Amino acid sequence: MQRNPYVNLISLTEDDFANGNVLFRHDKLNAAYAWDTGIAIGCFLGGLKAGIILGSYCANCRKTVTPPRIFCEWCFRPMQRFVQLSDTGIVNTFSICYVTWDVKRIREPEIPAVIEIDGASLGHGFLHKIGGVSPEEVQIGMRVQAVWKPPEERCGSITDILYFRKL
Amino acid sequence: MEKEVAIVGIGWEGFQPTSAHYSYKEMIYQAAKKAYHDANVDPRKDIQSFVTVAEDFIEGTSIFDEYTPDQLGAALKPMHTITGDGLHGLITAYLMIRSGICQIAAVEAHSKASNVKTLPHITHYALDPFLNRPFEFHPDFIAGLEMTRFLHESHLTPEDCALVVHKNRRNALDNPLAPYGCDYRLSEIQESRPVAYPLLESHIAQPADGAIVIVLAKREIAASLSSKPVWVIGVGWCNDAYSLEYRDWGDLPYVTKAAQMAYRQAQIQTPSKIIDFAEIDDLYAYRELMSLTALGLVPKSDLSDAIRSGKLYPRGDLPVNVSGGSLGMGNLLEANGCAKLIEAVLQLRGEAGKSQIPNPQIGLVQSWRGIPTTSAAVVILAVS
Amino acid sequence: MNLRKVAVVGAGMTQFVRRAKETPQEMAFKAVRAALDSCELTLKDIDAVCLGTAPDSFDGFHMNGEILSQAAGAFRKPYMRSFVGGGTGVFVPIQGWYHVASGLFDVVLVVAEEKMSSYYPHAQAAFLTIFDHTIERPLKPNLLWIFALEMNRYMTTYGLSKADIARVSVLHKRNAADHPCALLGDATITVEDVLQSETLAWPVQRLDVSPVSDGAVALVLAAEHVARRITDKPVWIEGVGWCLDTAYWTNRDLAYPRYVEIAAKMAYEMAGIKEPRKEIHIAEPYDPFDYKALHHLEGLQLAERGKAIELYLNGDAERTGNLPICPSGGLLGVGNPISAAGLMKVAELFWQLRGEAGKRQVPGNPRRGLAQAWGDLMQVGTVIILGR
Amino acid sequence: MFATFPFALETPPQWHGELPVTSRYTAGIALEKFFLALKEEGTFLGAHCPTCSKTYVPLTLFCPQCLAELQETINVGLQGEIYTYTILYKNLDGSPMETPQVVAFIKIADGGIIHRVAGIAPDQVTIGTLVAADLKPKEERTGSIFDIRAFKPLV
Repeated sequence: MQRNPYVNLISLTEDDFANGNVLFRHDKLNAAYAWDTGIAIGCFLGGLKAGIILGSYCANCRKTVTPPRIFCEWCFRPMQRFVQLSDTGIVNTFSICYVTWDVKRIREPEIPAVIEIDGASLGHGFLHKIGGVSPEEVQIGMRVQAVWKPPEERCGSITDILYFRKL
Repeated sequence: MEKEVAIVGIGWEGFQPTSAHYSYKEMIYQAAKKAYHDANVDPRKDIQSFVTVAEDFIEGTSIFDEYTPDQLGAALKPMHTITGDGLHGLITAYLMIRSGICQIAAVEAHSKASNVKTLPHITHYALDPFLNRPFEFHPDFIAGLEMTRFLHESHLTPEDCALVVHKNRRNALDNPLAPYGCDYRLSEIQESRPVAYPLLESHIAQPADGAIVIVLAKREIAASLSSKPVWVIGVGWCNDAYSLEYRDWGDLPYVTKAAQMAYRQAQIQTPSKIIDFAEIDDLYAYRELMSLTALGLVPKSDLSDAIRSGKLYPRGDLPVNVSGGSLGMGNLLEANGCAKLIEAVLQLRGEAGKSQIPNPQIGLVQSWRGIPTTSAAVVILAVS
Repeated sequence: MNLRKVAVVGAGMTQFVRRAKETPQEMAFKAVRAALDSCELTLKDIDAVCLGTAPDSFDGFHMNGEILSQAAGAFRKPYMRSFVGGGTGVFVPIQGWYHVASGLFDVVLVVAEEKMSSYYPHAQAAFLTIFDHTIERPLKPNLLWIFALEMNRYMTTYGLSKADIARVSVLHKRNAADHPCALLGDATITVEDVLQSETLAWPVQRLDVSPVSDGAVALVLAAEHVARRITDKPVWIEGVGWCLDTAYWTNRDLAYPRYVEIAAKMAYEMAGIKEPRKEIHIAEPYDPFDYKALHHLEGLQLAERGKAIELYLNGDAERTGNLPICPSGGLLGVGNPISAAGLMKVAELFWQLRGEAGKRQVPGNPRRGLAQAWGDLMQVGTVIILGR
Repeated sequence: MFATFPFALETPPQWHGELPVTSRYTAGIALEKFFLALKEEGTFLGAHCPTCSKTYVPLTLFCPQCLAELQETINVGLQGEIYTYTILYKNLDGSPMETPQVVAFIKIADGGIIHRVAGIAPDQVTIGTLVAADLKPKEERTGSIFDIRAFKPLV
């Protein structure tokens, strides 16, 4: 090797910031959005407000998917129609999360899961949480059902479903 | 003249100030299916590589690349994102086809500008956090600085810039894609509010939503896909110093370099004689004049005459932004270059309707990524 | 396909550290300078620049590619930034490859940089916004969730144990002890250490995860006729492949990365490789989490589904084994400044294949190596094959 | 054909959200030195590239044109000329400014500083005017661009 290809950096500690050994500056991005929900996700949210879970059906692939879309990503044809699915399903996979996003411990662990929704084709579901059950009881393949907010509190959001409970 | 790669299909959705009926995915899907129909291809079978241009902070998503494939029919296919103008994306597809890695590629560019509520704040976050950001200036100050220096060096006046606004917004009336068409009186343009002297509000392209998809193919198959392939005969792109402190304020050396690269490839020695029409950057009206010089199309000393004589109007010797440009079609963010490219392709195919200029053979498209960048791209197109 | 031959002729990298004093620009400059010096070129010799950096939120700049252009040597040169999330680090040399292979350029700089410590107080916040803005973000998911969900599905499908998977972390962190740029090399770490580390999101524990870091890496690529003038040891880019799966990750089989398989097959076909397990001598699969290395080895067709762990259990994965895996120390050991970490793997192959990897050198004059990265919502595979 | 759902749903047209990015930037090797010199010595530092014969202000670790590491630091004083300027009427949030501000690029050696111009009526500002940085007193300086109050014409 003719030259050393590895270059050093100056490595700082938090103390360097606290003690003023380094010149630094904080800033915060002001980025606000109002994303158009469009046809498919608009209807999905409208369905949640009405207490139902929607999917969409591709006549070409003979497949029902959720969350719904107006076109099929596999055959690139328009989807045929929206379909009302059940609010039950099975746990495709899950985790037991003991920390917040910034790795602080939380007392009650959260149980995020991918829920395959009944009425959709095999393996099709969405991300949500499992609740009302002790973490040890949760298993892949477990049957679950949506626990909804009361109708008057629902606003057309994925959080109109509080969590999925064990059936 | 090289004829290695051709544009064989174009599709668009929009352009409008808002597009609330569609999500970004649905909007892009509309553009994609039209482009694939135009190119007579099935994205799932025929297209081997896909490119989207996008920036995270504009989309409001970190790693926006995640959400790019489905609406293009690109799931489980080679697809990547370029953080650049649509022309950078087009050039990427061109490079891939020339490399031999694929024969048909698709490029997508879009804008949901209406969904972004704090665009100046986001642009502000592209500035140096120690030297520039503490002032919290509206980013248009950079355009003001550039315009002042350019007018100083070129002996142009704000009225020359107002004439650009007049031309482009009037051109937009004949372009069904352009939402900002208007036959303004010059006085209306000049009486608009100052933003960053000498820059007025009327000199600035207003945001718009839209999506564009373009299909490119290798020479051997282009003719089988399209009866009117439009050849990409030259491409060039270039950056300059990024720091505001180190850049040239009165010239656009990066536009010049990008153009020279494209001219070299297209074997064009005197572009002003060869180019039949140009669709170029006009995010700020003065930039159209500045770019014309940087592109070697009009010498600095002739700019005022060019805009006043009618040379740059649709029936002039060098029609510029017949589409209405960004002033007429709207600022489509990363899709600006592709919006102009659509016009160029329609012109060369003879499908530009009321905007059609007679029998053009060679067109030039140029874009700039906007403030505060020094990033430009040039594409030269031809029909035979 | 009759493709133009492209070689890697130079490489340089910075240390990977927790918090660098240098700005992102200064870090990128240092890596580029080292890469140019390594092959005795100047910026005048460079025709174009390709840059990779992962989400703008880390460095904290809108249009981060533009910010970095000046430091990456792009002054009045053609310059583009490509972006495939975590897959970016291995994609940038692919981007460099098609720049040269197009015939438009002879010498191209490839640069990757990430300064994750600029995101303060915690870089993980950048990952909160990778999820769908309307139907996932309101659930407040964090990055650990998706890894944990995928890891659980993978473990359960194939009946793997946490103790076995921990072997990956142990080997990579031990390997990294020999890397002069490594952040978390540890020659003495054991499986017990991994299993006893804090549980973050079961089944993910702290030592299953690669560290957040700052760093930059650069390569110089050249067309054949130029490469032979620059060096007598060019390392050829024999194959490239990439593939992006659907964004609907909750509609997919998380136990197996189809997209990695498709990307790998694209690269193998280009390289003329029919039996990857025999023809690849070093593998640098992407390892931000320990199970990911296994997952990817299977997608890469270097192991049967569910069987990649055997490479670690029987010693094949060690530097002296039959298929050395992550001899660099990988992301788990060297560190994970997202895009720079991916490019570090390609730089490692360059050094290994030239016999210049020092204490990390794989014995037996390896002839061919593969590097792979992965990213987005468990969605993208990028693969490059280098050979001499 | 796509059929919409058979009964009317209240579909929210837009979903609101933010992209939270909070940053802590280090000034880095070059700018830290530049701002410390401004704070302590009350002067601007530039970096000289002997190959390109350029002196960059503010200080930089590398030459943007040739990418050489720059070792030679030059004290360039506090004076420069107005290379270009603008009168800014709009705040960052788009609202009109109460008092429009003169913002200029002050050329110093082969670089310069962007700052406010004071001590001159906006309509009197011209390109080429020689100006100098009006610094805060040393004890008030913190190593920031605001250690410069503004640039003022030389009398």
